Amino acid sequence: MKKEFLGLVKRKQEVLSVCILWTMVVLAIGLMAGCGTEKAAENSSSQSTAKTIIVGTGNAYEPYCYLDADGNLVGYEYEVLKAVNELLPQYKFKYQIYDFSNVLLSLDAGKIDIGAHQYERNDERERKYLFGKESYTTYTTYITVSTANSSINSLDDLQGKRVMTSTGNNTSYLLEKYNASHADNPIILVYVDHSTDEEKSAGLKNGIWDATVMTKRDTAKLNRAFGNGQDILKQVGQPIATSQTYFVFSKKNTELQEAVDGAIKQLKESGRLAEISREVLGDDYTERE
Amino acid sequence: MIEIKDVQKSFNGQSVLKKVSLQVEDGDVVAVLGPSGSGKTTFLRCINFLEHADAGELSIGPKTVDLNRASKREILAVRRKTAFVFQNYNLFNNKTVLENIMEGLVTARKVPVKAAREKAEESLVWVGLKEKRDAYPAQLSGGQQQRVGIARAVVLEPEVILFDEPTSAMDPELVGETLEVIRKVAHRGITMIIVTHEMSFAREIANKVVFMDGGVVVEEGTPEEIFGHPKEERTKKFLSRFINAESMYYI
Amino acid sequence: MNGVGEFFSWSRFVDDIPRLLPYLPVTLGIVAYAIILGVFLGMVIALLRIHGQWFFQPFLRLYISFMRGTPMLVQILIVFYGLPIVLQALGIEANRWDKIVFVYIAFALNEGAFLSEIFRSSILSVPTGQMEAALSVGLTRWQAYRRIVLPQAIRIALPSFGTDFIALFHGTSLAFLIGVVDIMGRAKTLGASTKHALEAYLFIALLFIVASALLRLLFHFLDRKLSYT
Amino acid sequence: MEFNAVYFWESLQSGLTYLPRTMELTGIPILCGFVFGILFAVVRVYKVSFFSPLIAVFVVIYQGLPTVVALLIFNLMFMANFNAVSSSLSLGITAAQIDNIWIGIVVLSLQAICNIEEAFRGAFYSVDNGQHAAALSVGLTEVQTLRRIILPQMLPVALPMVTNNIVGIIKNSSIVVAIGITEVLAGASIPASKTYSFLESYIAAALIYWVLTACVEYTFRRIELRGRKYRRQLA
Repeated sequence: MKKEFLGLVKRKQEVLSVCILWTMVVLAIGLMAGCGTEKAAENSSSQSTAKTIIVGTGNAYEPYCYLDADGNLVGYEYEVLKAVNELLPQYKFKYQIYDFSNVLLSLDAGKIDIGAHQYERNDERERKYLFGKESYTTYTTYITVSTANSSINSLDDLQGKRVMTSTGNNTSYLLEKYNASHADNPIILVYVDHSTDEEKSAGLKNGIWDATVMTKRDTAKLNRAFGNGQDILKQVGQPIATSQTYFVFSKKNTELQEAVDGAIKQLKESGRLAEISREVLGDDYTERE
Repeated sequence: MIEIKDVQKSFNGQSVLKKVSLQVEDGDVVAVLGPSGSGKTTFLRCINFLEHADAGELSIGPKTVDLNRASKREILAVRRKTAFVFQNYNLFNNKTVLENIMEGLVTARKVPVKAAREKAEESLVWVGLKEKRDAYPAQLSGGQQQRVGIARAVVLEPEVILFDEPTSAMDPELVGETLEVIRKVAHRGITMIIVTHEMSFAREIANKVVFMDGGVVVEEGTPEEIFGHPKEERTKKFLSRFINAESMYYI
Repeated sequence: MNGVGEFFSWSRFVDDIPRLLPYLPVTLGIVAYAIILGVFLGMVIALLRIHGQWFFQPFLRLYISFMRGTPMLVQILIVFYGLPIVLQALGIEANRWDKIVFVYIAFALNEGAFLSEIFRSSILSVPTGQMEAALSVGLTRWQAYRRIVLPQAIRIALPSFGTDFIALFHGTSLAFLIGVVDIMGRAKTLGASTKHALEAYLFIALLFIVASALLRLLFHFLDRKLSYT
Repeated sequence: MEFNAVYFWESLQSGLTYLPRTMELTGIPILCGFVFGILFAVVRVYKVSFFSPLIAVFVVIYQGLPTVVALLIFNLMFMANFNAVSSSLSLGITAAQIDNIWIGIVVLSLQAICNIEEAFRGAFYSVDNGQHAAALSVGLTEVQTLRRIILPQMLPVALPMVTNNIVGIIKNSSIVVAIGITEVLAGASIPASKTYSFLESYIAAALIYWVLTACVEYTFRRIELRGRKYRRQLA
């Protein structure tokens, strides 16, 4: 018995080392395959003449780009791009989700072909990226404060106050520009890159931040979720920015940009874009607010 | 026949072995004596390439290797013809007694596991540790560990077994059982080179005694010659100190 | 208006569980890749550190020092954006690889550095007599390593390896910061779609606490089981 | 995408201006860690009833919690509940008056306390039992024994682990970007929000952390060597 056992132990050691070896081989192959899939997909689709386009979008910005209860990517950006892709059979859109601060960076790095995360134009961005010519949403932002706050009514009232924003977004850009010309008493910008909606509403309600800047529909969303039937946030003053959002491309990719623009134009003319907006966002935000 | 010629070795510029040579006939039991620091352990380790000699030659049978410029294959070949018994036993801590003895047979000599196990078990009976076959080294006394160490060397059936002060790390009451086993090895007619401080044991078991001091062989001869009529002054001085100490020990 | 009622409810907590658990394999995948590749890399580096030529040493030391001295988060980001540039120079187009591949690589590189130090010190703490004895019975150096020295070194490394393993497991929760949807990332996206992240975070906290405690137990058990003294 | 030295330099400068914040985020936790960590270790070694198991449970739970998760939970709890708690205790402070760096400091402090407690407890057990008995036998009190015999012997054992912990705390402090505290990492990425040169920012941040941790390791190695020399002289 004992002898058998010893033999078994020896064999077991060997079996173990063989197992380890194979696990490593399999993992290595898996890794290669993981790296290779995108390429492989590209190759096979180029045979069927549809070029794979990687779209980079966010995963936590409801209702534009987020994951539903089952973990699938859904939202306005996705629906619009799906409709665009239907009009452009020469392309096949694939989606990669990123944290907001990493989308444009990934475009820069060549990891993606289209950035879709409610991007507005500004000079700095246009210097580096190619913006679409056709907008697909209007994006009018207002100063947003707690309903209990009555002292803030305009941009100038924000001087010396704490305003929550995140790195790389257009609000930060505008407020930084404002600060550059009001260096004596600047707005205190608090950059929070990974905030959840809970943090936003709790932070504003409890005075962690005095204000932030967002669209009417985003404010309404937070009030619905956390207000228990009452409004906890309100918007004040004139719009901070009235702008449109565009898809973003890398500088040299004019061909893709023109194709997508053409498709958006078609969607606008056919009324399909407005329809998507009403379905997903609750109203038509494609032309004006 | 084993012949070691002109081994030289220095550590950090300090010469430890200065042209040491030794001839060992088949079946010889050679005892290497000498004060600590005389280079006897280093000499033994050079033979097994555990220490890299600066110069020297080693012949085992017809084959001769340069101790300084031996290739990897030559070193391995020498090691497979020799076995080593360590001062601090050096049993494989992660292996049982039986596995310790089988390791060299199975892995180095490619003996089939079944045959190796039979041989190992036989050797365990022989050193009187049959019941400890599945124990780990940490569970054994020093004397028992050294007996396993000897069994591990003997099963390899080497041309020569090198003993490096096999009993000097042991409690005194365990020395006897270990020497008994070494005696049994000697009676088997296996060639051995033993570095030891056990004078009376060396006198009893060896047919050739080498006295080393300061990195050179001072004197060599039969036990009667060295112990009975030492010629060199250094040998006399060394032996007198030891014989006195040993006889006192036996009182 | 009570703050707690507004932000925490047990029913949402329960609802979140089935939505989070399917993403646990993503987290475990990162751990698996990091550990297996890390053990391999760590072993190679440890052996190179002990036996390698002198000119390797400064590079290896620099590598280990960087991996040990900079935040994991920064390392993930640098691998994510920097590695494709390095690979491009070698003619490999890595930009379109899946995000998760970069996470695997980042964690494996980091693990490799940490494990190499653990392995190195445990290999060095195996008495030299063990190697000598193995050589004396005729084993080759490689055989001696594989059969005598490494098994003992692994045994010595086990407790530190356990601590490191738990730290790695915790570290994976950073992958969501580049948008990888592991269990942490899922909690964040759940927060976005349901407007309530607290319940999901608490569940993850609970999961990590229980898993860490189990891992500790497992390593404690292994430590006793593998003891040969 | 290529490496731009000018952007890198900008990021490095911007990151360095936030170095004091990182110092604050690591210095206070390390201080707390030493004070309470050693205290808690003593409580556990001497098995003080009630407190000892309490600390044991706390350590297991808190060490099981990844830093990010702890930060997110603490932050949310703070934002949602601080005002209610404050007014019920009539502290007269609102959440707005408290810099959120304190959330980071609290989270990291608790972690430092747990880690340093574990390191010191391990070191306590490494001191030979005979030392304790011998000290008592020559008439030292329990406190004298601890202060004059046990602590000096365990410090060299604890030091390498404590060094590791301190390096860990410095590195972990970067995770506070998850709740919007601006320190070295976030500071270094501020220029990038305009220029989108994040890679340069991250490398700049890595460099600052690297130098910082290397300094810590160097200092502690010197202390360690000195301690060892002292021990050898004694022996």
